[in-house]
Amino acid sequence: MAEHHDQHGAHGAGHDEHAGHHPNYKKIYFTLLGLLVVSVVGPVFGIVWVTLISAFGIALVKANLVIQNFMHLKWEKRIAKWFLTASLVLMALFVGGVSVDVLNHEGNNWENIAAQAAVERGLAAAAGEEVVEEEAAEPVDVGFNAPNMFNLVCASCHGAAGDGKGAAGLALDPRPANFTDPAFWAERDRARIVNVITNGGASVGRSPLMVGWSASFSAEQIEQLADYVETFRPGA
Amino acid sequence: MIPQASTYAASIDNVILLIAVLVGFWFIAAEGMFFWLIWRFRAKEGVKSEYLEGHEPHVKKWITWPHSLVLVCDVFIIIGAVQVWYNVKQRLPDDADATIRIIGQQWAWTFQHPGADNDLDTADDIFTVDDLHVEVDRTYIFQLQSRDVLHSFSVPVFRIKQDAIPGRSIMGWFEPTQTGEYDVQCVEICGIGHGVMAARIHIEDAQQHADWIRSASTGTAQ
Amino acid sequence: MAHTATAADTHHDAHAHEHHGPQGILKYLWSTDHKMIAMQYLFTGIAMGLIGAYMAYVFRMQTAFPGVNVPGFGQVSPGEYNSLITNHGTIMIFWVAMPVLVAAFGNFLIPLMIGADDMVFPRINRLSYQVFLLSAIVLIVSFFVPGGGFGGAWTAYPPLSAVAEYNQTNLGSSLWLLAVALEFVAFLLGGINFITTLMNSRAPGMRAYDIPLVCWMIVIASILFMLSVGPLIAGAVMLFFDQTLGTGFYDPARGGDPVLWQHLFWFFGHPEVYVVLLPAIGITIDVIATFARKKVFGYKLMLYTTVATGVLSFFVWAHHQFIAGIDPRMANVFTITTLLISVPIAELCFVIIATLYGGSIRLTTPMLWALAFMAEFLIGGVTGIFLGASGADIYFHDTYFVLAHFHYTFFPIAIIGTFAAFTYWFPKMFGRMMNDTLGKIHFWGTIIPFNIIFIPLFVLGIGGEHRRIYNYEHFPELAGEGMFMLRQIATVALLVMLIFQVVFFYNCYVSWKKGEKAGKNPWKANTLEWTTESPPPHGNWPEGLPNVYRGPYEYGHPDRKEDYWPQNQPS
Amino acid sequence: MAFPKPQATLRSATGIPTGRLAVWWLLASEVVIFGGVLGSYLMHRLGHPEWAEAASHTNTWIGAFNTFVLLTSSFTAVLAHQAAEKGDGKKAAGFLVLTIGGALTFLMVKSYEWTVEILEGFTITANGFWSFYYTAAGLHALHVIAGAIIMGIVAADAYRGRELQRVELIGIYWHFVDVVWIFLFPLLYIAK
Repeated sequence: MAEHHDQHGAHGAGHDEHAGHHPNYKKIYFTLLGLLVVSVVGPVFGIVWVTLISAFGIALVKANLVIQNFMHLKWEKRIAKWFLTASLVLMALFVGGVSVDVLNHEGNNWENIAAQAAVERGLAAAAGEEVVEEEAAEPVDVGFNAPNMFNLVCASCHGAAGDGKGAAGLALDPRPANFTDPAFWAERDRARIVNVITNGGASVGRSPLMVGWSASFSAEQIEQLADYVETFRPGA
Repeated sequence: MIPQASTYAASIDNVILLIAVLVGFWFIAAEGMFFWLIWRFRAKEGVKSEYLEGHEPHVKKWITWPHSLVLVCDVFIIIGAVQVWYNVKQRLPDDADATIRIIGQQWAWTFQHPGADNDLDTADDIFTVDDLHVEVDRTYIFQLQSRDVLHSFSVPVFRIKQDAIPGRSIMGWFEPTQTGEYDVQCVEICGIGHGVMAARIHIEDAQQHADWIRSASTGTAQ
Repeated sequence: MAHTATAADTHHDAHAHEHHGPQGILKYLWSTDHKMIAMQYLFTGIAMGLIGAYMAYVFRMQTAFPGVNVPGFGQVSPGEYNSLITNHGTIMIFWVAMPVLVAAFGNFLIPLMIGADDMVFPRINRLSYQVFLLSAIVLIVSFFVPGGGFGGAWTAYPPLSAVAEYNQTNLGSSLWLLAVALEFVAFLLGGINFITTLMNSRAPGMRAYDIPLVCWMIVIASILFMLSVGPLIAGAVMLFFDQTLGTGFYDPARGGDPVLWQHLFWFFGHPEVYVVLLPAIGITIDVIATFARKKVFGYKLMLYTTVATGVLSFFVWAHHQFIAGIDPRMANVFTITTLLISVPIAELCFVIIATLYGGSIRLTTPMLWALAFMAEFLIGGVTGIFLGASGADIYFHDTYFVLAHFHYTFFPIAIIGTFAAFTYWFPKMFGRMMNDTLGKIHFWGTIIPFNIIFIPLFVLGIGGEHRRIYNYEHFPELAGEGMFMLRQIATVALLVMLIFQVVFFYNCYVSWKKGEKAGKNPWKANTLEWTTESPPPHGNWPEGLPNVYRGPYEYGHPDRKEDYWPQNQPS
Repeated sequence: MAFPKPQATLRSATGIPTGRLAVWWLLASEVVIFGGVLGSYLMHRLGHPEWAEAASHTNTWIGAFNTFVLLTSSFTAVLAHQAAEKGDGKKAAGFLVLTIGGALTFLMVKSYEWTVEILEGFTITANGFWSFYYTAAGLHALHVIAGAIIMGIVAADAYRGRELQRVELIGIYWHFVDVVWIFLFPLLYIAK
């Protein structure tokens, strides 16, 4: 059996070739502690570039000391260095490719309104200013008005006349509710209308296509919508 | 193919055609060679296969030459694709006639038209759901936004398509070249109602468009 | 050197079952033999494949005949439709293509082909399968929780996937994500095993260029997987926190960014294509070399090209996001890298085609599958150019054209490649030959319907029809008569293809029971797995592990009377 | 009864022992996992100057003390490796137990720190910075816990003079956990 007997076990070939190269671990340990002190003290000066060097420059030095001496990468075969380097290079590639979209808040023909607003809000709060509830997070403020909102959002399925004959609703099964139908009102009360607008059709065993709107509208606004829906009630 | 209804639809179709010709050539050449070799070198009694490393220069050229030619074809495709891309996505026309805002939400499109004064975000803006009205031969810039999840605004006859991302405002442009009424689709899956998130685009001539603005402003539209 | 296990492991000792260990089915579940683990992966993969095929059947019926009461399922609601397409994609990629091509054949072939008695870490190997099995169970459970299975497409773009109010599958989406994450862990464990085994445990005399290409390909695929999946695991943790704890990593209103997930996903997602493609190409080239009795045309060329493909595959990810909201300037960079990757891929195809030159081609069933892989994959390859070129992608993005392109790459990879490998190595796995006639019936019964399914979908895509839409009635132009007909043709072809799979399972059963005894080397092939018994016993070569004297593809050597020359023959 | 190692495990065509090769690959995959979290954090942090305010609520002294603890445990881990190389399993086990002590100290300090922060209202949902803070540090803490458990198993074996090569392997892993913290410390604590 032609096995590579010399190359296994605790003291295999991989070790033998760097036997005798062991660094003075104690010295490296105390160097690391010294560097730690420097990195903690660095920000005391309050100068940005000193902090950057003392924090990240020293982190690199420390990591390098640990990797080379404690992990013995200095004496490892080249192949291990290659694939560890490859993984780091890939991360640099990833950050490089993604930062154009994620780090920046505006670019060619686009801007990240929500992020810009979040930055402004946050900086204002940090400066101790009154936090103004920004409307910018909402893409457009068309003002709330129950009939308008019904026409904007609900009418595509329920129809502007509330008859369940909106363009998108024509092909749905089950059909969108017809608010002009007396049978519809026979078994429903206001609490149920509010509940369905808030939590969606699935919450009462009806079509899940009717989603809950609690994320978009306040309870007060949903009440107004329910009021508007009740205006379709025959004889109302 | 479906009709070309925007100024850049033809250029996008031309890139597709360019690619079709180039890769079609390679496809036919490769498949032809492939089946010919299978037929030519089918097992015959008493004939032993040839012993070829594939690294000899006189045979290796059968790989290296096609391979260089593929690279040349790639260069043509890159040039064609990037030109069109620049025109459609990267630049915005300086002299746009109007700006509209398109807002996606589960599962409807809201279109904010500039209205009679042709300025967005004024009191006479016209909001419609699932019906976009534009005038033929005018250049439009659109601002694409989303209220909840990702949507994608696609007008197949224009060949335009752009995702809407919540929190962002993404700009694009188009210029319709023929009147008619066409499909607008959401093409990024956006939940249960993705399949019903359809809208219509109405491309009107100047007279019809003015009529529509007038009727919509007085509240009789839709 | 003391071969000692930890106390916790001695319970499940490989030899213990001979005396007091687990009996019956547990004997198979607790085995550490690489061949047994390969079988576990293979059969789990096939079972999941049947589930995925069933899903395809249900939603294709719905698209072709909207509102029909699908036999075996019933009415398909829009939510169910989304859930079916999502899980069909997820299952076919993560629970069929990867376990079968990478894990099953990697486990079966790597030790046998490099002359080792097992994987280097048999117990980690077993753990890998068990985690994988757990992930499959979690995924299946996710279909049946309240609210149903996750329906946000296999790409799971937030905020749809992150917020329960939007996707309405609160539990389903969390379980889906958990299953995918567990599956990644399983393949990380398996991948480390494959890579280390190939790097360290080759038979004496086997140089880097004596390793069969399929082993190289599986290992390069594992390396790609390991180096690309990390960001997605990190992203999945963040998405999971968004779903369960309510953090805002992907919520724009709270400083997060949905586009980040797209990058995290596709940074993995594109190399993932090559993770499953490379093993299939490796299988194809090995099968073609054997049945063309031909040395691979340019072994080193092929190997370097594969490495180049692997490296380039990390530079192209954003071509999936051209119109998904990335900065348009970046699209130019990614168009260039994407079209550049066509060069090495074209070269791989040229090498396979050139290998046929001067051969003595025998059209056995495995050879038919391997040739079909090449012929069909070319279609998938050339249609990819349309999508990689940014200008053309504006139109084709998210249409049926993408879907057809994607299936013209993945079907050859996951199905045709698997059948090529399965029929080729069946004699080694079970010790008996498969029935060639039944094999050919099954071959034609799969290949012809396959083309009839997906060529109409190309046409639909060119016509502007978009995927993931459960009912076209809302789109007057796109729901035209011709379009409907094309969808129906595709669905009928799918039914025909599914019916023909019965032939395959029948053939497997009959051949396994009554097939002709295979002997050690029925195909007269060179690689090491054909030098031991069929099926190989535990330890693979009871009489001692082989030594290697030459490369794996020495067919038709002029100095020899026979046209093959096994790797382990001294001269 | 011992688990019989296959001969495959004992071969070493690369010259790197199999176990160590596997650990290097494991670390390569860990680098990309942490790279994904830290890369995402870095991009958000640079794009959101307002997070500096949130970051100023972290306690640099606790972070520095934990860095000190991890550096020290790395030191004892490498001493354990040195002892194992000399074949002294008992001494190696002793150093490993010290390393586990370091891990436990780290975790106790961490849980104290988190308790204080959560009580002050800085939960994982408080804002983007805190989400990343808990996710990155939590992922790291998971690695500390896993490392401590495996180290216990390795130490028990080493004490009986078995599987001494594993002392080096767990050591390499432990140094990696240390290196991750060396970067987390300035990213989460110092940069304000």
